[in-house]
Amino acid sequence: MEAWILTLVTFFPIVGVIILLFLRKEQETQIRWTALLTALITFVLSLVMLAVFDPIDPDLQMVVRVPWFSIGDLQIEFFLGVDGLSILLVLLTTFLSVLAIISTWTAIVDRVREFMVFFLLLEIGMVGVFLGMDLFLFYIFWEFTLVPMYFLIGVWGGERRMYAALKFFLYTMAGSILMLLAILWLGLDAGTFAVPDLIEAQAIPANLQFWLFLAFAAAFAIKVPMWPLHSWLPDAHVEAPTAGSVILAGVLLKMGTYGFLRFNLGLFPQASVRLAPWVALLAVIGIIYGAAVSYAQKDVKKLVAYSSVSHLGLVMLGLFALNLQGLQGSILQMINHGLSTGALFLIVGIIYERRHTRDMDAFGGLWSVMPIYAGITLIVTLSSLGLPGLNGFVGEFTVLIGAFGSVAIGSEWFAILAATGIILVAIYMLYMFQKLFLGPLDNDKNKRLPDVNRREILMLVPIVILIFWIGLYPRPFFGLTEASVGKVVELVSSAALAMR
Amino acid sequence: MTAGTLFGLAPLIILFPLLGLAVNMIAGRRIGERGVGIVASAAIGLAFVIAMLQFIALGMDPDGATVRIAEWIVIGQLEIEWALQIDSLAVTMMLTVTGVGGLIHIYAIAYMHDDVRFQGDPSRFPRFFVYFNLFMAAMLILVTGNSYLTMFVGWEGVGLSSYLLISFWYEKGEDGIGNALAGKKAFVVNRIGDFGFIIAMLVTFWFFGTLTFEEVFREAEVMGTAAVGAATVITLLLFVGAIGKSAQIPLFIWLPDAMAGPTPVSALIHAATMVTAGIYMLVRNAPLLELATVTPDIIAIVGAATALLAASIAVARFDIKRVLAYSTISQLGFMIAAVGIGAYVAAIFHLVAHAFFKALLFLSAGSVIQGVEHAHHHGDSPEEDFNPNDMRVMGGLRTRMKATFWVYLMGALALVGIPPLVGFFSKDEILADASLVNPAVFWMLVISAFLTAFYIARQALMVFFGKPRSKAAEAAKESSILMVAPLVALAILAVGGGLINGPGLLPLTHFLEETLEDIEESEFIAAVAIFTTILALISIGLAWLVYGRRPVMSGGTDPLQSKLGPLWTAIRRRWWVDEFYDWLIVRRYVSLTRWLAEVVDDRFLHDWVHDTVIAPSYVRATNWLASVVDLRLIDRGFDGLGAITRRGAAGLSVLQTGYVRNYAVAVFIGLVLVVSYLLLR
Amino acid sequence: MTVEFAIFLGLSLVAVGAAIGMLVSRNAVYSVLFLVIVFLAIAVLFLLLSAAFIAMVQVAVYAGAIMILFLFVIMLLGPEYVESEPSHPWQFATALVLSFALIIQFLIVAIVLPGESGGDIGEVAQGFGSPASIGTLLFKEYLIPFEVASLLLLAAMVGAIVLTRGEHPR
Amino acid sequence: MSSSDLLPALPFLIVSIWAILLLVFDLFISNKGITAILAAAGVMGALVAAIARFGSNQVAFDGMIVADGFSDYLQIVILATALLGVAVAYDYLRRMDMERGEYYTLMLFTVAGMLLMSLAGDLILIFLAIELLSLPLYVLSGFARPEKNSEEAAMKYFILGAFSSAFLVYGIALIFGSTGTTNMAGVAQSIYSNQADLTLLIIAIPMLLVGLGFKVAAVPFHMWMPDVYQGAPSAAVAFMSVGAKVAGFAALLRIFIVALPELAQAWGPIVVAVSAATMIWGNLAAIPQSNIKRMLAYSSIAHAGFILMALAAASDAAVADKAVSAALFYLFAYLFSNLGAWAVVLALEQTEGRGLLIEDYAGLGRRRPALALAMAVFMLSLLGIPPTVGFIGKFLVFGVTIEAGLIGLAIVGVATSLISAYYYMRVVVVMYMRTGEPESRSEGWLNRTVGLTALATFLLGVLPGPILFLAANSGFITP
Amino acid sequence: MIPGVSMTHILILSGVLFTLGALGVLIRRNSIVMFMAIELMLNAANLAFVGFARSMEALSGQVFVFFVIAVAAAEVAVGLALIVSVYRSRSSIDIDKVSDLRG
Repeated sequence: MEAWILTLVTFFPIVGVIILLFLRKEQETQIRWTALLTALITFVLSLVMLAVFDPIDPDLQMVVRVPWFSIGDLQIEFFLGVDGLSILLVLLTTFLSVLAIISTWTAIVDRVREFMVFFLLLEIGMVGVFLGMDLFLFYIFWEFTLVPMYFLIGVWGGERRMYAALKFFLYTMAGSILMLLAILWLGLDAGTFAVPDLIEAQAIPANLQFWLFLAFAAAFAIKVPMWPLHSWLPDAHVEAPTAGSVILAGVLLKMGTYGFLRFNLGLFPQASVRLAPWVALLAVIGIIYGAAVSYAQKDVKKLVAYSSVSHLGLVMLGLFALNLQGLQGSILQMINHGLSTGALFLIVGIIYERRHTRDMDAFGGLWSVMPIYAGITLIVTLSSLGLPGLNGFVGEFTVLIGAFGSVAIGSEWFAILAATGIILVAIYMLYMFQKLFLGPLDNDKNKRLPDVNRREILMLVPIVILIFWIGLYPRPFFGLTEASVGKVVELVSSAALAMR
Repeated sequence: MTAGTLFGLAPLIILFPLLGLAVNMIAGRRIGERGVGIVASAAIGLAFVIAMLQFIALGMDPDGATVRIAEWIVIGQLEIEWALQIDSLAVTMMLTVTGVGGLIHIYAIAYMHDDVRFQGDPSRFPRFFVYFNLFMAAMLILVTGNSYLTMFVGWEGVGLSSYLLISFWYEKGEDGIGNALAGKKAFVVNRIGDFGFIIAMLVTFWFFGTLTFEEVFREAEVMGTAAVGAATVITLLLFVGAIGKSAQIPLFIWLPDAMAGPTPVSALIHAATMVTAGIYMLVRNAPLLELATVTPDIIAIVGAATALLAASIAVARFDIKRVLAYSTISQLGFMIAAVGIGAYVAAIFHLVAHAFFKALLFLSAGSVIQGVEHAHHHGDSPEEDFNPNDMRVMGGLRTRMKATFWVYLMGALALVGIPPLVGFFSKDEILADASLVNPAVFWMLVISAFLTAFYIARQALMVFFGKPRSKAAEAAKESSILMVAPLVALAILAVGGGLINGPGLLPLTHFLEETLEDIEESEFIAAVAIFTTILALISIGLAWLVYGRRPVMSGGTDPLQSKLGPLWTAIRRRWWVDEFYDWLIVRRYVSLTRWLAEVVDDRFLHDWVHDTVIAPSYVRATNWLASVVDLRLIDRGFDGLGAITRRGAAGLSVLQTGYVRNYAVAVFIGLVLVVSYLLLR
Repeated sequence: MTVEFAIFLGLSLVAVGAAIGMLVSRNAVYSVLFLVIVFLAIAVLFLLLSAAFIAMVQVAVYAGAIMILFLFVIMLLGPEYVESEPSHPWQFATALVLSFALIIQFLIVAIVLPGESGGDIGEVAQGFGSPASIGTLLFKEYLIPFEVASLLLLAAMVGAIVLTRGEHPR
Repeated sequence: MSSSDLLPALPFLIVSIWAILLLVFDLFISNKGITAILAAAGVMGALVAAIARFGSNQVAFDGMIVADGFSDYLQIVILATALLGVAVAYDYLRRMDMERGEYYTLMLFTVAGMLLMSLAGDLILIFLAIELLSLPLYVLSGFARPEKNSEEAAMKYFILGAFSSAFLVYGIALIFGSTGTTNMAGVAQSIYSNQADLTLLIIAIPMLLVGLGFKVAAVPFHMWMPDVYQGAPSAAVAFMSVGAKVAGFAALLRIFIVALPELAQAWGPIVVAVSAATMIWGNLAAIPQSNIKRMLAYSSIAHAGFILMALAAASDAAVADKAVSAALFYLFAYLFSNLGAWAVVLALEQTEGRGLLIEDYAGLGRRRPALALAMAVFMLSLLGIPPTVGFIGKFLVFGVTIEAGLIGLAIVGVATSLISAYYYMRVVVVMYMRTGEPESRSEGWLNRTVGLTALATFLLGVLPGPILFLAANSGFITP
Repeated sequence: MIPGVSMTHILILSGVLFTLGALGVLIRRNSIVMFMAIELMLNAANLAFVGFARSMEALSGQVFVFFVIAVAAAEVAVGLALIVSVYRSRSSIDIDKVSDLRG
């Protein structure tokens, strides 16, 4: 059984896809339910994985490792495995997928079947990215996620969807092909693509690490996106349908940070140590820049999109603090961002579905017509501006602690500058909340808006629960990651010692 | 019943408000206003009981205890848990908060009953008490937290609830958004302080390796002089936090706006409790302050300066609540200054005293306002733009609202510091210490004390004496008993509160000694006491000369205006601080973000880099721009596509002439090139 | 300068001259005739290089059959004067330049040609290049190419038919 | 020769004999559909023969025929292509009103030529094979006559083809002059033993490059391709776009790797340059195309560039074998993705060349979901996005390039394949994201072809193992 | 025995002829003449073959010439047929008129 779990978690959506292909496109209800059930079962399967997972063990677990095919003497394996670094992200993926599908219930009416097919394919790709432990396999999943996302944006997106879709495609592909070269080099050099073996070997000379690091970073930094490579993000987000944005912000961006965590830190520890200050610099710029730019937006979705730039800057800062607190914090922060930003996009989607505009000037005073909606939004907003007791703060604070004392980054000022983010984030988040919910209810179009219905509450409440849970008792989450993170930190610090 | 078990009950003090909050949130609409009020007040009442129990427990076991609930953030060396620290300082705060808070809750039941109707949305009644309980919970976390971080939870929590309560009538205020903006202002300004707090925590952790108070202080003690530098930095940063929360220079601007909240809010949050959190936090860190070098002086100066500035501004307010707001700021300045000069007990004592009389003043002000507003609403011809807060429309309420008048008087005298009221002892203690430690601070405080007496007298005269200056004022009636009862209770406290730390026995001092080691007993200096009292009386007399005989007409100018001239304008315009900030910071930031977003991001990164750097470099190679353009075209249809892209790709298309012989030439060229390469290598 | 060389030189001059003539003559018919001259000259060179059989084939197939075919086609289509100035400017110039370049390269290579392949041509065995020797070769080592050649001609035939036969009824 | 010599050449013999027979049968067959089926049968037979004899290395006809893994593998590819070629032509010819038996006969002739290309161990045979595959192709290009474009295509193809093969002949002549033999093994031998006269090769190698580069359309010998592909009947193009390329590479690889390995450092840089130029030119020029046939033509030029990367890598003796198998796999991948794409083109083509603009594909995603999906798969595969066979191909090619230390070339490769994303994805954009009412045919064999190729494109992307194994064990005989 | 005549001479001659042929293809617009030029190139090749065959006494060179001639014949068959059919539809043998496909 154990051996099968990961395979199932990754590929179960295929079942749904196949069923969908047999449904007639008129049977929209059945189609929706099939997709939803598929996602749900996948989520349950990932919970099984969680149950089997042993948090004490820092190494890969539930490993599936079978030879796939070989190129000459170079063996390529079908190699899945999960450890502390990835398990939370897998859970996040399966979890958000369910919610995202619920969100499409009434939002997607055109070509529902195709939508769901692409969505489930996307889920396969995302989970695969987090579980694939053979560089080749990883790369396949990595590239594969492009395609369905491309369609989700391009077919079901907004006005300039094709522009956004192609921009998204080209940007991300531009990064990943450089990574492909680096991957090839690694594989040919070491004779294997298996990540653990490569990490074990640590055979790459420092100066080469530098270039390979950059090659990988190219792919990941665009995905994250790190300043100044973020310009594809707002377009993609604004044009994408709600479900798309949720997944894009919730999971796809994390693929970038995860990549840094697993590959750059693991494979090129010395380069990581050397480059930490520079990454930190970009991260800090991103934090402040993103926060500042969000404040100037008129379009809610754009505001949230830029806020992602800011939040992920914090994640990157934590990663390259290269110490326990930093790493733990940034992993948790990935989850937090996934939850709260995901929720924010769901929320924007709800109002967009009702009013078909995202221009904040068109709203105001919604609180009195949609109190429940307002309440939930308030909680999510607070979580995203890092109110203690909610999830955002825990991640934020630990990351700051880590960054402040980080040897690798080498200066407290990065952390201090990053901390100014907590002021700026308050400014734009409250600005958004005020524009939407406070002030007089003067726009007639808003006077008779219905409050959130059962379905929408159903899809938001789980997130709210998690927001509180992580905020008040994050122990379980940290517990899952700490062993593996400890291992990474050891690795990096020993590399740092080797450099002196 | 042993102390241990009693301490074990401590978490309930937070739990009860949370319960009340939950009940009201879920069932608020069903159980009706009365129910909601009872639930909320009961929650606080029970909390008060718990606080008492803790007090008793401390009696049995003076060392107090740390009550652990669960671990929170544990990463490597970083170990933070949800835990309450029960010691005399915390308990003092618990008692004050729950006590005063409870009274205000009761008062609020009646007050809000009318208020929601005046504002025209009764459905919001439960929400108010939800927020109120939320605030209490947060405040109690703040005072009981055993580590910086847990304290910070409460710290931000009270900030949040203050935000929610200030913008409670979010559709009211200037152009319907005023209140919301006031709330946002409060939160953001506080965040600036929190920034300092967070950095302070970062430094603390990496210097002392822990964040719990006990351990940090133990470490600091062990290190002794080695920790001086760190202590200075940390306390300075913490003081930034205090500046934000306790509305000191330069961040006091948010507090007056905060008066947008309903009056009980002003009383509870922006007078009695939350704003004093900064003082509490500093006193909590007394051990570090003792070590630190520069910090105490800075704190003292800032505090005194604030006291002076705010008092001066208060003189020129016409809004009954704004006067009290600035008075609050100035009183907070007193406490901060006290902390600065090392008079921790005095600070706490004044904090408690202030909680009593300032709450009292606010609540009676509220009662006045509602009295007037009532009359206004039931009056035959309610004029437009009638502001029930404007003192110029009041007057002569002495006879119409007797109870209110008397309790208000008690409060006012307590504030002025007329013996034997509480204010006398508390303020005098501070002045006495100041006179010994730091003359500059002492004189600043004395002057502000003088001004205090003046403006409060001015208020009293304008509101209660002379003739009614509006129909509403004439028709004003005494408020309901439910509102008056708490007033009376507070009045008693304001009068007899002095006993808490009366000279001679100094119970509070001895009580706090358990927590704050080696604090010198502040001795009573008769000279100072007499001097200040006389000074106060003089200024009251002055006030009577100015306002007593010829009261200000409604909408009329203030007699002082002519006497003070430009000075008046300055204080009237609040020394232009708000304008300055608006000009210096707000506008700058807004334009900066605009610039970043529109110029840098949109035009530059988006269009310039993407469409001008990347794009043409592609064009040069691949007519990329054309492709972008034609992407945009895809929407409109491929009609223009062919043309545009062809134009772009002319570079290569031209070569593809369609003439066989040209192709042959290409082949030939290839051949010749390759041959020459081979010949030349 | 031996006799043979003189002959060689003469033939070369004829060949080259005729080739140039073919290029420049505006009338296609003249071009054909010039080309025939080239072929004949080359045929003689073949004889000189003791390739009797090939020389024969050259005359028969090339100068004979193929060229006649050309003539037929030209006659069929009518002697058309296609103005010879290039329709696009650079064509002619580039062509000349390139040709010069190539010739230069040929010269370089030919001059630096080392002795064993560049030196005088020696004697060969009797019957070298005789039909018999070629024939045996064709039907032994070169059987497959031979068959392929036949296949090729067949394919060409079919192709020619497909291309020339009257319009397919539509 | 002996009877044992016949076996290695069996597939070739079957096809050529069958071609002659079919020529005769065709006279008596009125329903040309039957001719098609017969042709397919012949090809099938040859395919069986090829598969049957896979893995046994033999040299026959005094080294004229070299039947090794390499040739067997390519024969299978070619024959598979031929089968699909017949399948796509079946209804197309009828629809386009150009159904004649000769089409299939000529196809069999070129197939014979292609097979011979892969088998040839002697330059003479290479030359003849090229002609044998080219002449019928010229005719097939003009098969739609008197349709002007078709004739023009044939004309251009012919003139340039003859021109370049003249270069080839001269190149062979010089090789002969330098080494005294035309047998590749012999050539290698004499170069190895320093009996060869290298100066002659200075001109010989470029001339060979011209002759063969023309067939595989390597820059700058590629310019015929867009015009020909646009003008020629799509069915013929579908077939030759793969077949001719495969044959061309068969010769190219064999000559350079078997006959001239000693001179690798001489031709290596040239191939690098040519391959880079080909990738850049092909991918750039494809972008502005609005006619899908032209676009695919340029794309196939670009792919020639990618395969040439492998040849360039092969100039490093250490990775030569890997490089060859990479190229072989790439050809297989190319077969399915490209032929499939062309099949879709056929499905949308209307008479008088309508339905060939990319914009005519608007709304295909709604109208023919399956067809559009297949097209998307082909596009992704040509672009090299996993999990398609195209990605594996690129992966291998880049791999060997890097292993040979040609990082620069590899970077050009990835950069250009990024550029290619633009025009491939544009087709997808149009199909799915624009509304329109495309006219399209749904014909049995066409649909089956599309389905089969799409399936293969995907499955081989997921499980490339078998083919990889085949390709890895399809080396040359090392004499 | 042909004293005085070296392989070099022959090579130069054939090279010149070959180049002239190529030149012809480039500069003539009359498709038939272009075609003839190609024949000339082939002949140049043949000359080289025969020369090499003679100089190194390898008969296979001459055999090769045989095949080249055969191929030439085949090409001519197809080529002329093409020219004819093009002439039918365009009533011209000017190659530059055959240039509709471009871009």
